[in-house]
Amino acid sequence: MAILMKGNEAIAEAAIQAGCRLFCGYPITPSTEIPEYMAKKMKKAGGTYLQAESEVAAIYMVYGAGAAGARVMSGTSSPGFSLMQEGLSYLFAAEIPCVIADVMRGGPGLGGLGPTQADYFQLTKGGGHGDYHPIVLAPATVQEMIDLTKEAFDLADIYRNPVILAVDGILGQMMEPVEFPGTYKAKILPAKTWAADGCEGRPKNNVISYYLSSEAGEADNLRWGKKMAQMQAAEQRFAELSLDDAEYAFVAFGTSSRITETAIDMLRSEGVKVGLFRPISLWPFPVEGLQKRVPQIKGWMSIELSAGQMVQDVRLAVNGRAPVGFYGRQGGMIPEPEEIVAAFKTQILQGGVQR
Amino acid sequence: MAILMKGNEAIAEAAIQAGCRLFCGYPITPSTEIPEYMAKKMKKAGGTYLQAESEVAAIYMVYGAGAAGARVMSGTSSPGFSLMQEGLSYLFAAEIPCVIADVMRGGPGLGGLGPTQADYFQLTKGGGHGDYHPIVLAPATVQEMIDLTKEAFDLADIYRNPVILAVDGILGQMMEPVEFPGTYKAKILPAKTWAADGCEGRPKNNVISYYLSSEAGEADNLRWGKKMAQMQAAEQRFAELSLDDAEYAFVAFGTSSRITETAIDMLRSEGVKVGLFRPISLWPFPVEGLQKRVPQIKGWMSIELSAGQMVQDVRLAVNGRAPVGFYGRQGGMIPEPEEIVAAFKTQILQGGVQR
Amino acid sequence: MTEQGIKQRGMAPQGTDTAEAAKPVTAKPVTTKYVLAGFGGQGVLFVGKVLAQAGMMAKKQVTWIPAYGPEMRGGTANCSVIISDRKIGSPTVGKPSVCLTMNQAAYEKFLHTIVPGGVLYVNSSIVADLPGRDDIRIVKAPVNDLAHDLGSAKVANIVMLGIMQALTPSVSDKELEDALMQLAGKKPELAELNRQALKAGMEFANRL
Amino acid sequence: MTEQGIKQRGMAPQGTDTAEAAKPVTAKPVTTKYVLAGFGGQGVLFVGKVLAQAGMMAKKQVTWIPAYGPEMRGGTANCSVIISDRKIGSPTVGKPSVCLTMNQAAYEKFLHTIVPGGVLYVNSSIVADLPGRDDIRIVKAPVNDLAHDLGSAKVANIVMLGIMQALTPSVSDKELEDALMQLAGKKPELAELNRQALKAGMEFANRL
Amino acid sequence: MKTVFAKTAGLTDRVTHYCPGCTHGIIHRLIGEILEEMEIIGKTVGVAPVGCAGFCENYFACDIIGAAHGRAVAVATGAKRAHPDRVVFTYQGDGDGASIGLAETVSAAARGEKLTSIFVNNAIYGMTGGQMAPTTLLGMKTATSPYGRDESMGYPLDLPKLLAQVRGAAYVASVSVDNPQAVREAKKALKKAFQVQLDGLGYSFVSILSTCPTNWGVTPVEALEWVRTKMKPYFALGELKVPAEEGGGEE
Amino acid sequence: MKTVFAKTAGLTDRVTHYCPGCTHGIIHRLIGEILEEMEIIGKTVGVAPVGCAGFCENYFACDIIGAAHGRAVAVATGAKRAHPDRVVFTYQGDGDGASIGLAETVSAAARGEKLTSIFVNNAIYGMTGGQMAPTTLLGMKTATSPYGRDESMGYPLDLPKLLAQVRGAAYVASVSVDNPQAVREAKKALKKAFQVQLDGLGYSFVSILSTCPTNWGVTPVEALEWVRTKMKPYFALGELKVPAEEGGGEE
Amino acid sequence: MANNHVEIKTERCKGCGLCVSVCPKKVLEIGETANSKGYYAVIMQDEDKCIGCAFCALMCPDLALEVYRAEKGE
Amino acid sequence: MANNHVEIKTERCKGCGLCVSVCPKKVLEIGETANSKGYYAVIMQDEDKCIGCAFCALMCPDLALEVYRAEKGE
Ligand SMILES: Cc1ncc(C[n+]2csc(CCOP(=O)(O)OP(=O)(O)O)c2C)c(N)n1
Ligand SMILES: Cc1ncc(C[n+]2csc(CCOP(=O)(O)OP(=O)(O)O)c2C)c(N)n1
Ligand code: SF4
Ligand code: SF4
Ligand code: SF4
Ligand code: SF4
Ligand code: SF4
Ligand code: SF4
Ligand SMILES: [Mg+2]
Ligand SMILES: [Mg+2]
Repeated sequence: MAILMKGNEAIAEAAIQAGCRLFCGYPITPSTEIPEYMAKKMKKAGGTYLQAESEVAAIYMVYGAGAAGARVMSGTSSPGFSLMQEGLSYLFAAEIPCVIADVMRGGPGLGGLGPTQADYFQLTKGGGHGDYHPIVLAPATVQEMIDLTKEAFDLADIYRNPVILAVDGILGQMMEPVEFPGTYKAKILPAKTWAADGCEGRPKNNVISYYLSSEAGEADNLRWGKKMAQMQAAEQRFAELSLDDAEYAFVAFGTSSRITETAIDMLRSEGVKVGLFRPISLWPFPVEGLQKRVPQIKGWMSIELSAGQMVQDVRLAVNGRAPVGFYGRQGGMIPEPEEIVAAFKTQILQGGVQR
Repeated sequence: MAILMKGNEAIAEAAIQAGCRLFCGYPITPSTEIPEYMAKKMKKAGGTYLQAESEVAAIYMVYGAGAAGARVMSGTSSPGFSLMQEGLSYLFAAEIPCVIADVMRGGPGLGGLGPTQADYFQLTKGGGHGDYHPIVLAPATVQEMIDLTKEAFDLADIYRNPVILAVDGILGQMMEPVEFPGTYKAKILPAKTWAADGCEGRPKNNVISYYLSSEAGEADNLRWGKKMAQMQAAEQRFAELSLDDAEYAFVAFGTSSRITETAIDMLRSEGVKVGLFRPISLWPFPVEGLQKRVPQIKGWMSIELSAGQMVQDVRLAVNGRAPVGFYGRQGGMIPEPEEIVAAFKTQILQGGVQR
Repeated sequence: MTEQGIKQRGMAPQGTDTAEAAKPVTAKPVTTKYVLAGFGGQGVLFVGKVLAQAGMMAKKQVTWIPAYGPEMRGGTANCSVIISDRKIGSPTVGKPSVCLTMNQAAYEKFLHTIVPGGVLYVNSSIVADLPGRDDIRIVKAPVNDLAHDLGSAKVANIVMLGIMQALTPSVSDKELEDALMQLAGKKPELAELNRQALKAGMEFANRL
Repeated sequence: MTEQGIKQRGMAPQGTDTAEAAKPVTAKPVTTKYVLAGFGGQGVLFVGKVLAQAGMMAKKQVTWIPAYGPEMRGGTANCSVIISDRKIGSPTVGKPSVCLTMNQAAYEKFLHTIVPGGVLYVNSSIVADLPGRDDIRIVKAPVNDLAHDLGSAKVANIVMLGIMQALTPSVSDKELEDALMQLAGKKPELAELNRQALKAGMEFANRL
Repeated sequence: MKTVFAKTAGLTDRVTHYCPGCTHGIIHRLIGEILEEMEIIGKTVGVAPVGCAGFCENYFACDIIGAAHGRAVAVATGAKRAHPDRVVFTYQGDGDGASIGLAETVSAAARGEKLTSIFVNNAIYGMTGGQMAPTTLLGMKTATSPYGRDESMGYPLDLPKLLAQVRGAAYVASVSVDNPQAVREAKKALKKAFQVQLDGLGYSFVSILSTCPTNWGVTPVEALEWVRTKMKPYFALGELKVPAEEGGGEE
Repeated sequence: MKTVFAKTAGLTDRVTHYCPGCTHGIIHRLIGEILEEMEIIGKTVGVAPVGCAGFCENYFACDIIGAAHGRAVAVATGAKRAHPDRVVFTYQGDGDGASIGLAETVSAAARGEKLTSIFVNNAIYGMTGGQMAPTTLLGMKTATSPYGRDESMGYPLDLPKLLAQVRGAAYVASVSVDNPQAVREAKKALKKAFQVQLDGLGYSFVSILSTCPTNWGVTPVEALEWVRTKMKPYFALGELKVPAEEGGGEE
Repeated sequence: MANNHVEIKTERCKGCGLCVSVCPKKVLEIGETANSKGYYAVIMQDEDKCIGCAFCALMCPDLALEVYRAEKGE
Repeated sequence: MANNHVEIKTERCKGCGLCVSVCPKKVLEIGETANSKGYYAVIMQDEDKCIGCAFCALMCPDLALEVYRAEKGE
């Protein structure tokens, strides 16, 4: 039976259902319902809500629990996510599975509490030091938040890699009807024989993130590179809407993809054959899926709640074979479908953007 | 008269000569000579070396001093730089001038102490939350470290923006002959009337980084966007070597550009007309300069101490008009010129890379 | 939506996307967009939840979202609700077709956002007689007083919900009442009070 | 280098770049690449600094870089020095033309990195008689003992520097001595000791 | 008529955004009065936290720098080191100063930074809607301790008590504003803290027990009572450390 | 022959990377012996710091997680909360635990995390080549206090003294390893700290005065003397807090 | 007759009642009309009883009160 | 004759001299030959004087010493 649920709460409930028994976080608007829900529900699930002294501490509590083999998560919003960047780099290097939700708010700086997607670069290009990428999943509905949260835990364990849920403030705050357990079927995964949880009956395990020589460092980096290539091969996720006959395509994720859908209705009703390519995995960016559409699409347009970040990945994928436009709002503002339609007409139909 | 000096020390000395009287930092290899030099020399210059309790604290000490109008800097290496990401986002939003040196070491995680350029994304795409970019300058010689450090302080003040010196570990650690005061002529800049340093005789100043409504947030972001566009228009810096008759071009900065120069000599001696495009400003990336060469260049190749990060900016600039190859070493390793030559031949001359 | 577009590593296509696929893009289904606003404590967010719950029980698509943005303390609270026969794009409502303003600040803020032909409900117990608009219907109701008569000023919001149901229903009366009971009917006294408030509102509207 | 390539906001083209432009790319100038290695405390980094300082005073291009990488405590210390007539690309030296090994670990580590035709200096006071190579010249000198005879084992490194100067000089004797005095000649006794050590090394080499 | 009480020039005319009865307002006023009385409005730089007081630059008549959450003391350190002749103070909530900013607070004390921290302890995260703070009392229900804080969530941290142990801290006081007499004493402590800074004696820190009627779910008057009956018995009160010349100083 | 002293099974056979005479090695051995004697090698998770001890996973026979600089206590908290039946300890330098990780240390103590921190105070940043630490003594010359630490750089922080004030800290001791008798006492303190954890009483913390001959620029034997004559007079020594049943506990 | 006087800045008052609770003479009470922000501001019930102690103003978080005491002979 | 015995693992010893400095009987001293790592390992000068107190081992940071005491009658 469907129930009405806030996006943030949906993430929290889905995490518990996915076997997460430890949440380490620090409150920050607009993600606060995640820790609050955990504080309410973890006890009954036999788990722990642990309020850290800061986001820096939170990410390393996650690190410790993950290294010890637990399913563990944190949730935060942009400034808090920035404080976690060193930790994310460490989590990647120590190959520790975990799930982190970034419920994005207006930046930079203290900024505002309005929704944005302006952490895209930070999320996908690696906000911390070194060559690494977490898997980044971007739901567009509250139901999808449930399904992707559950899947995120499996992906984290499969690849021993942090997985980020990229959620704009609107998705975190809105209520929609959802169904539990949702559509994702949990995988049966091998035991975490690498975890540092006491070596009784086996050789001792170390979970570390350094290398002692540059040669060893390169070898590690190449191994991680291979793992990332595997993720890029297997984990590109996207959804398409009205693309089969489309001449033009929008690219948008999360809340902006929803608004774009309305814009597409409006344009279609004017006879413009336009569709939507919706990345669900922001990293790996769904290059393959997008490139399949390249021959057919005469113009692309990225719609974002930012100054234009994902548009770089779109341009990299299109690689000059068609013009790529961009429209975005910033600082917590969200575009109206009409604005998207207008921008599309100037930039793409009227050739305002060259390739 | 020329003197032999370590890169890190050259940065520190240049900063003092540029009027920096407060250094706030936390030791980390391979940047440690910066704080150590400051600890030794600041006293005589009438300034202060302040050892912070952490990089998080250090960046906010910089924030406080910068907001109060001081010329202030910090220096760190990759993990420490990751801890500064929230602060950098705040510095940008509060429009506080300062200079930060990131003497990059092998990542991700604790990694190793060897040199890399693998913080390129973090540096240039914004490792913190929100839409922002610091100016990022990448010297390739110790002398250039002096000149760019001095200029960095002026650029920071002119734009009220953090300026980052992107230095790989080799440049930080190596000695080369240098001349002081160097070639950069300091600008005469207007007084910092916006600074929060006591409001005697003027209306009070606030230096803050939040906005109370999404509308205001968007207005701020648009204003910052304009400022960044100005920087993109006026501050793209690069150097070229042997490009005038070139059919092929390498793109490389810092230490990798020096190794590439040797590779160019080797290729030229075989009759291959190849040159070097060396970005000096990593942000703004010198798109215009590079694009001027696009009509003439049949193949590009980015040489990096990373898994391939700047190559994305090269591809964005070339936009499909020629193949763009990449060769890099990781984790503290650096390529030999011979490897670069070989990679160039396979990827570009033999068409291993398609555009 | 092209199904093959979704990588299948255990993830089924999203429910709403699938529903979308089943409907022609050209259909013109009914969509009601609400903005409900007032002081914090006046229960406007709750009214929104009841509407959304009722919509959901009526098997419609619904979204509810609070204005959680950087409003100052003591300012207006408000939420957007959409009830629709089809998949909902943006969940925020810039231009409501139905709007409720429980205090003066809300009235001033939202009066001019309502689409022409829309309806504005005003709590006239609190909101002074202010300039209105000709191209929308403005329904004034002294819901504080009406609620007071029921014995509790706290249910003013539910009285207003009743009025809205009578004049601009998105769901059946039964569905609305069931939704209200689900959300506020745990204690019998409360259930009864709420039921009466809803009824009082509907009756007031019918007398208009 | 195309000058216009550099944006002129107050920044002149880099010195070395300019120098580069003045020279034809095809010139074949002399470049000596050193690796100097030993225990920490044996003064190999200092020898490198003296060489670099001398090269600089001889108006050559020079670089000096320590192996600052993640070597373990108590391991070998080493540095790379390049002295060249032209602009120096990579400052690290993978394949030295002149190599100094002050202890056995260094000998084992670097023996096989030297370019054919290169020269390896070995501190035979410490390094046992180990297999060498035929394609390089290996100069063995008991510099600890030689230094001991001078009254201070600490200048073994300078004795070796003298030997290197005698056999594979990159600068004139005067330039080297001046450089040494600049870096180590602050105290008169020390100056004299170092001067003697340098001389002792050169004399030793000349007797070879 | 003699003016017994009028608005200080240390504050702007702007009405605060604080909830009705929130004692943040009283504390603001005391600081404003001190800035005026000590004639330091023009030479003071205040540092705003992130928390309910994050907009305090609108109220204090002196220059203000807005810090990130928890970093006010680091920001103040930078400002003070840049301008040692200025008076620099931080205004921080308990979450800001004792949780995310704990290292900054204790480290500045250890360094003897010549600045003043005003620590407003309302036992909760007010700004974000009432989550558990490091100072939340055992048994207290908050949004993240919905069944009451129990020992598994830790014990309330008494930061001034800690700081009194730190050598570079010259003055540490713990006061309250739950009644007019307490308000007067709080002001005295604050004034002394600023004086210690002016005298260059080291770090000065004043903790003030404050209310959050909104998130405690009580009326403003009940909130004062709650401070008296619940908070005061737990947290050490009084001047916990005074400068050496007053008999304090090093052990 | 009776074996009076032999290598413990709590350590691997690997020779450490520490400089000759560095007392990190002694402390390692004590921990190894305790792991063996308490029969907890197989149920213990250690957390390595960043610092000279950052490679200690090579030596301890138990599972080890390598933390980031300063975050060992947070990492340990995560591991312990995930596996409350395990014994979890951190091994940290003074920079790691009292500077960059200060908030983590104090907050874990306040939360009464049931884990043990071993804090190796050598008054310097050893790993990075001898910079000033929060514990560096006044007058001491380091790479970042080349003219000697003066008061403008702050006073040495006595972390155990501070922690003894924190309610959730069940056991706080400050010991040294500068002579055989001190080594025996250090071991007793460490054992008690682990026992307090096993008994679930709260956070236990043992500070150990240690040497850094390399960066102090003295011989290993001189370094011991320096501990005795310089460090011991400054830092509070002994059992600074013991569990309630032993007469300690809450004030 | 000279009276002590408490000036109430009604528009600043948020009706929190702190002043009311500390007034030793019970001079103040929350009024029945809302100010423009919707707060029921405090009012003086019986100014004659006011002793000019300023307890009310000391406790007012919103600088809504100013207190004047009648000088001797006024 | 039964003796107390200190076994020196020469390859572990770093020649730091801590053991030498605490030995109450001055039994130990730093030797004159370097081990394979170049450290001048400690040697027993006069084992007969050793009382088996294990002070040396307690202070050795490198587990280079094991101490055996002659049992009564051994
Ligand atoms: C890095 C970061 N984390 C979290 C937040 C969210 N946040 C804002 S204020 C606050 C706590 C406020 O509590 P306190 O410091 O006690 O001040 P109060 O509001 O109670 O006066 C939090 C957690 C933030 N803005 N930035
Ligand atoms: C974020 C970060 N900052 C700085 C460093 C560099 N660093 C490594 S260890 C260390 C300090 C070591 O000192 P201490 O903790 O006292 O341990 P010791 O080496 O003295 O045992 C520092 C500053 C780092 N690795 N990461
Ligand atoms: S939320 Fe609490 S602390 Fe914040 S202004 Fe309101 S009452 Fe004061
Ligand atoms: S540097 Fe110091 S602390 Fe580190 S191993 Fe050497 S002596 Fe020990
Ligand atoms: S001045 Fe004193 S007596 Fe008069 S109203 Fe205020 S509190 Fe009451
Ligand atoms: S204390 Fe101030 S704000 Fe509160 S009721 Fe009295 S006058 Fe009004
Ligand atoms: S056991 Fe005692 S007497 Fe024997 S060598 Fe060791 S310290 Fe000396
Ligand atoms: S203490 Fe150990 S390492 Fe040091 S000299 Fe003695 S045996 Fe060797
Ligand atoms: Mg608070
Ligand atoms: Mg240390």
